[in-house]
Amino acid sequence: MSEGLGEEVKTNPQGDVITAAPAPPKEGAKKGAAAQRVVDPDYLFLQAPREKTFITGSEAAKEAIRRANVDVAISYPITPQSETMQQVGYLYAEGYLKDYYRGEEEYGVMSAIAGASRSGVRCLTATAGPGLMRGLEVISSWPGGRLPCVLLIMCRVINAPLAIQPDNVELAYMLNSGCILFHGENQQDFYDYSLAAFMIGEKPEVTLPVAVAVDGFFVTHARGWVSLPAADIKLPPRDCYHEAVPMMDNENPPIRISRDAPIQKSNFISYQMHASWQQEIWAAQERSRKWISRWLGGLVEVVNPKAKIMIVASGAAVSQSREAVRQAAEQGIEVGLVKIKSLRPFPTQELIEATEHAEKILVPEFNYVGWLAKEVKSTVSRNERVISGPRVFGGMSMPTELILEYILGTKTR
Amino acid sequence: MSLETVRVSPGFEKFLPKEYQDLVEDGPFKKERKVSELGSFKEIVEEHPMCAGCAMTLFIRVALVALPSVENSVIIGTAGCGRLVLSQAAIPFIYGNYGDTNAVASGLKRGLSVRFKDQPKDVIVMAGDGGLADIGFSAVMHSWFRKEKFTTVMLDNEVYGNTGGQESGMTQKGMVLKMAPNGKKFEKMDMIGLAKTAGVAYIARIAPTNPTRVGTTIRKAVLIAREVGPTYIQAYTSCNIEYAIPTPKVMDDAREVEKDRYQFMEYMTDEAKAYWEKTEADRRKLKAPAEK
Amino acid sequence: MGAVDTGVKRFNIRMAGIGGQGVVTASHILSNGVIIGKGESTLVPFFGSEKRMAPVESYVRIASGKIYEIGEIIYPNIIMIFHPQVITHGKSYTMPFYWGLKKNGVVLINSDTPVAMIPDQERELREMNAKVCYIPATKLANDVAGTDLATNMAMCGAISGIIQMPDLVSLEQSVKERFLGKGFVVSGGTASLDNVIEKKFAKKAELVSKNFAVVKAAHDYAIAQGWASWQDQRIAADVAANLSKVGVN
Amino acid sequence: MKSSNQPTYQVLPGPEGLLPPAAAIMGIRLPEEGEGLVEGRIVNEDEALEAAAIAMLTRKNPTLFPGPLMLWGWTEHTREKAAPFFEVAHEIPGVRIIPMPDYRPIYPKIDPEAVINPCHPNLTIWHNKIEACIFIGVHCHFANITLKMIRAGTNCYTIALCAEAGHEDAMASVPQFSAEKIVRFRDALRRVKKNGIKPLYQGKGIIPSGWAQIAGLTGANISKPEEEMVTAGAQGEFGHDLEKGLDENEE
Repeated sequence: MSEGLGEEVKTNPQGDVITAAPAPPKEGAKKGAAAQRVVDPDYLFLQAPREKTFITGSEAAKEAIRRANVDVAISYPITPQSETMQQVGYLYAEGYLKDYYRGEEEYGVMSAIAGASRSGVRCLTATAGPGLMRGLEVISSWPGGRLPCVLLIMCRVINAPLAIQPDNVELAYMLNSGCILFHGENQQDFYDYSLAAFMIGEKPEVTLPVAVAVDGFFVTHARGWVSLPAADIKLPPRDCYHEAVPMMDNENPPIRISRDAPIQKSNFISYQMHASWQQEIWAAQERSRKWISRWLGGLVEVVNPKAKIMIVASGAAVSQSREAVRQAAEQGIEVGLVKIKSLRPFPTQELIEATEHAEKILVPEFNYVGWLAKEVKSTVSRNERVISGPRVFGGMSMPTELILEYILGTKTR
Repeated sequence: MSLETVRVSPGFEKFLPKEYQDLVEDGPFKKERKVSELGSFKEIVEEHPMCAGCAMTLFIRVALVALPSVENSVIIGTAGCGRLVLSQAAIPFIYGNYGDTNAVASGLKRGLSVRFKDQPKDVIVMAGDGGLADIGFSAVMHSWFRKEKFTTVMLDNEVYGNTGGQESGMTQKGMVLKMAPNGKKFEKMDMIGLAKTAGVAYIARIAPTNPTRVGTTIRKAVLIAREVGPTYIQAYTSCNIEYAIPTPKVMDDAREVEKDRYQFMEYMTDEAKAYWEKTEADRRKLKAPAEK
Repeated sequence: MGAVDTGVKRFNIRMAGIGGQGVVTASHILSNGVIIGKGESTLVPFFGSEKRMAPVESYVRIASGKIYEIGEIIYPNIIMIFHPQVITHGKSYTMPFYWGLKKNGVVLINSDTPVAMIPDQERELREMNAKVCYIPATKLANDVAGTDLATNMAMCGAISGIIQMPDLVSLEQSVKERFLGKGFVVSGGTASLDNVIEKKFAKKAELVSKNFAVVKAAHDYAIAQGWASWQDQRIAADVAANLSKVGVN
Repeated sequence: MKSSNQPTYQVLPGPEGLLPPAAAIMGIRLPEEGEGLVEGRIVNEDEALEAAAIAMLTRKNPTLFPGPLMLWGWTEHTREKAAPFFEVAHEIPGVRIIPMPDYRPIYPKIDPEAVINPCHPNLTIWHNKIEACIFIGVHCHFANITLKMIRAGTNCYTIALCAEAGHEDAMASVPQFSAEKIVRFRDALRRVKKNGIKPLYQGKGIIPSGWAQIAGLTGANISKPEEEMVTAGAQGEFGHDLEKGLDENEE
């Protein structure tokens, strides 16, 4: 699902932040992988000393994977994701992963991830926009299969006409997939969320796939400050016999495993099994809250909690909102901000509490349909307070001035 | 290690239903069973909902007996009749999405290879002609081109049986079926030719007329896949319902079709041939002293 | 709980030039220079194909405090035009070239002489109270380094003279890192341009010093023109302009 | 979210209706090590064990449902748990042991006296009129879907003794259930009896269930099922008749 570029084009379409030439694995790099030691997730996420680096989102994801003790990664190119899985490929060449290949297309990749996850290994893939759409049939079956894999999503336009620009309407589809879904604001989040995703998804009471989304280009190809712990520590390996379902390795009971049991009987109670199965997926999402709170500091972050005007945003819209909050402050207007880190599970209670006092709730978004505004409207009381906007789409930037206009009420739609 | 999963925890023996007790005591786990012994021991296939007299069922029963290491095998299927039996077998069975078998198998096999370095794990795809040649075509071809080390068995009934009898790519040209009201317009897909092109290490075409031969073919395919590369068996497993074959005539039909267009055919790459000859020689050597 | 900085110095720069001029490289050097000088900066290269002689844009945010927002800059307060053809031949993704410029902004144009604009454009720039500065960047590059490939260096030097960020020491370090490496990632096209430059200069060190000489010459030119004083007059006006734009006072 | 306040939802024996919500969705949180859940409330472990003990001793047709991780001695760890499991069984007069050997949809019909299956667990509960049961050694996913279906359609008091994090959908649950904790549960059974809880049934021993067990394959000390056990459970409390649905195999 990548674009063909004209012959005359000598550079990547995204400008020169992209690595064009593969960096051959350096001698001694293998040592780097071999020298890594397993540490407690609490240490890696919360306690290990960190150093600031100025890197792209793709590089931040790479640093997360370097420390994630991933066994198998499967890639397929699509802009703006390709950069990340290429970097993961270099990690494989350097010995940080045990297997890695480029799959046939996203349906095949997502299916292969399902197979790999059932074998008991820790696995990873990433996609963007149209690739996510192509893989969605399979991705939607991961939660029911109780497959704790990690999917990175670099949001990109999915509607015709074809475009590679950031637009996160694809997350509207992910919201109902049953996957745990985080939406990172910046490069730092992409590192933190991606790494924590493995441990959260693999908790026995959770056992679910975790998707970590960021807005393409804005995060993947731009550089930002990322605090990283040392590269010589990594997560414990996947502990597959302590999960919600048996592994398909013929090494653990029962011997008859049809883990994805087809509904074979035609009476209400076997359909009820499917119903109960679905309820269990969403119940498992609830159980992940504890771990999201522990490792990502909560499902939300609140800025200026007492402000009468509150912005609710996720992903890159949070960054735009922070600047709008600053600009508003310069004009003597206090504006608050609720950053939603986790879209699934959704921070229902947190959002109600953070906005209960607000007179006006703005929901800026990078998509046409306003999926977050719909979520917010169905969550808060007196939802006439919710102004669904501003919104930009099709890859447009969101000027902070636009948010300011909504804050000041000079614009409401 | 894996046989531990068919070991009953002390004290629970008498609380297990009889079929499980039989499976533990008289199944293919403690002792390797031959195809010729079929009927004299507890098979891993339990009661299933397949149509009476179905050739596919017979083929699957035989194939499951012939697995070289049933306790180290995992089977992957997709929507279709075959999974109705496979999901009742005492072997881990993955029933995924439509047409995903060979992609799932690729990931599974690689994952198992990462985890079990010294214990070969056999991954076998068993799916229908629709699942493999139509909806799963891309995944099948790419798994072959990538030289993924697992076996693909096509249960070719030349029709979408489970959805009620629609034309598939493997249907013969001219057949009038649902969704082909004027007869199928193009030839049966040459999956065997495609397998050769893709470099599949061992390819066989077979009808279920000779159970022993089905057994040796399966065994060969699984062992070669373990060591050399992808293997493919295309098995004629008629649908007596959609093709209106009277139940007592199912094997007659198999023999006729075999004679006409489904002759037994085997193909091996040089590498597979060398491996198989060595394996057979080793086996004879091992057997020799015992026979004296 | 997060915190939000207020009262920061902030420049939002849009660079426009044509493929091969090193516009994106200039944005990296400028941005990295600010970071070396302990400021904050982010950049967004134009997401499109960069064909030789085709229009190119790049965006840089520079601040004395934290930068939150991302994405292309739609309303810049500084515009850098690397080639007069951007204006005269319309080699630009933004038409007219100053579209989106905030009131009291700066337009820095690489041209030896003022570019002939249509009267409407001149009027609009006047109405926006834009400070238009002409810098003979290509001429400076040829005179000082003997190659027009250093035009982008002159543009970097001039803008640092105007906004006083980054300072010259940091900018020099940034130029060094650009050519001597510090994990600087370049695209294939940019790498081949480097080869051309390297052929002209015998040694890498000389390459750095010549490039920096261009930076400094342009910086000094800007100072000599008195462009730096723009800041004192404009910052307050800029805030006021923001306020009027959103309709409050 | 801090869950210092106990949620209002209670996890009680049903039948709760066609499709009750998952307890986790209703705000029920899992216990930590050293704690347990009783009817959705976090309590200390002993309290949870005693609640489970009382239910098993005083409700009709108590049954143990050992799952694959209990039945199959695939690790030393599993085999260790077998002996204390039977010690627990012998503390519950009139108990049945009905296994859940695997999770496949059993075809064509199950023998509800011999086996329980996660695809249709209530067939076993209804048929045997089980009003208290313990799941142990069932993978969490299958335990959860089973527990919800039982709560929906039966009046059975469910207990989940879980080797992992525990189960909100059971009326009583204790997490991290090791061999040592099974022994603690045996002690809890003894303790509540000593403290005056009068078991519903008399005597000692496991009631045979299923044709395999009834056929005399069992060496257990069989005490004759009492009349009351066979007729136990008001008819009206047991859910619904089976209905014919769509073609079972169509995809």
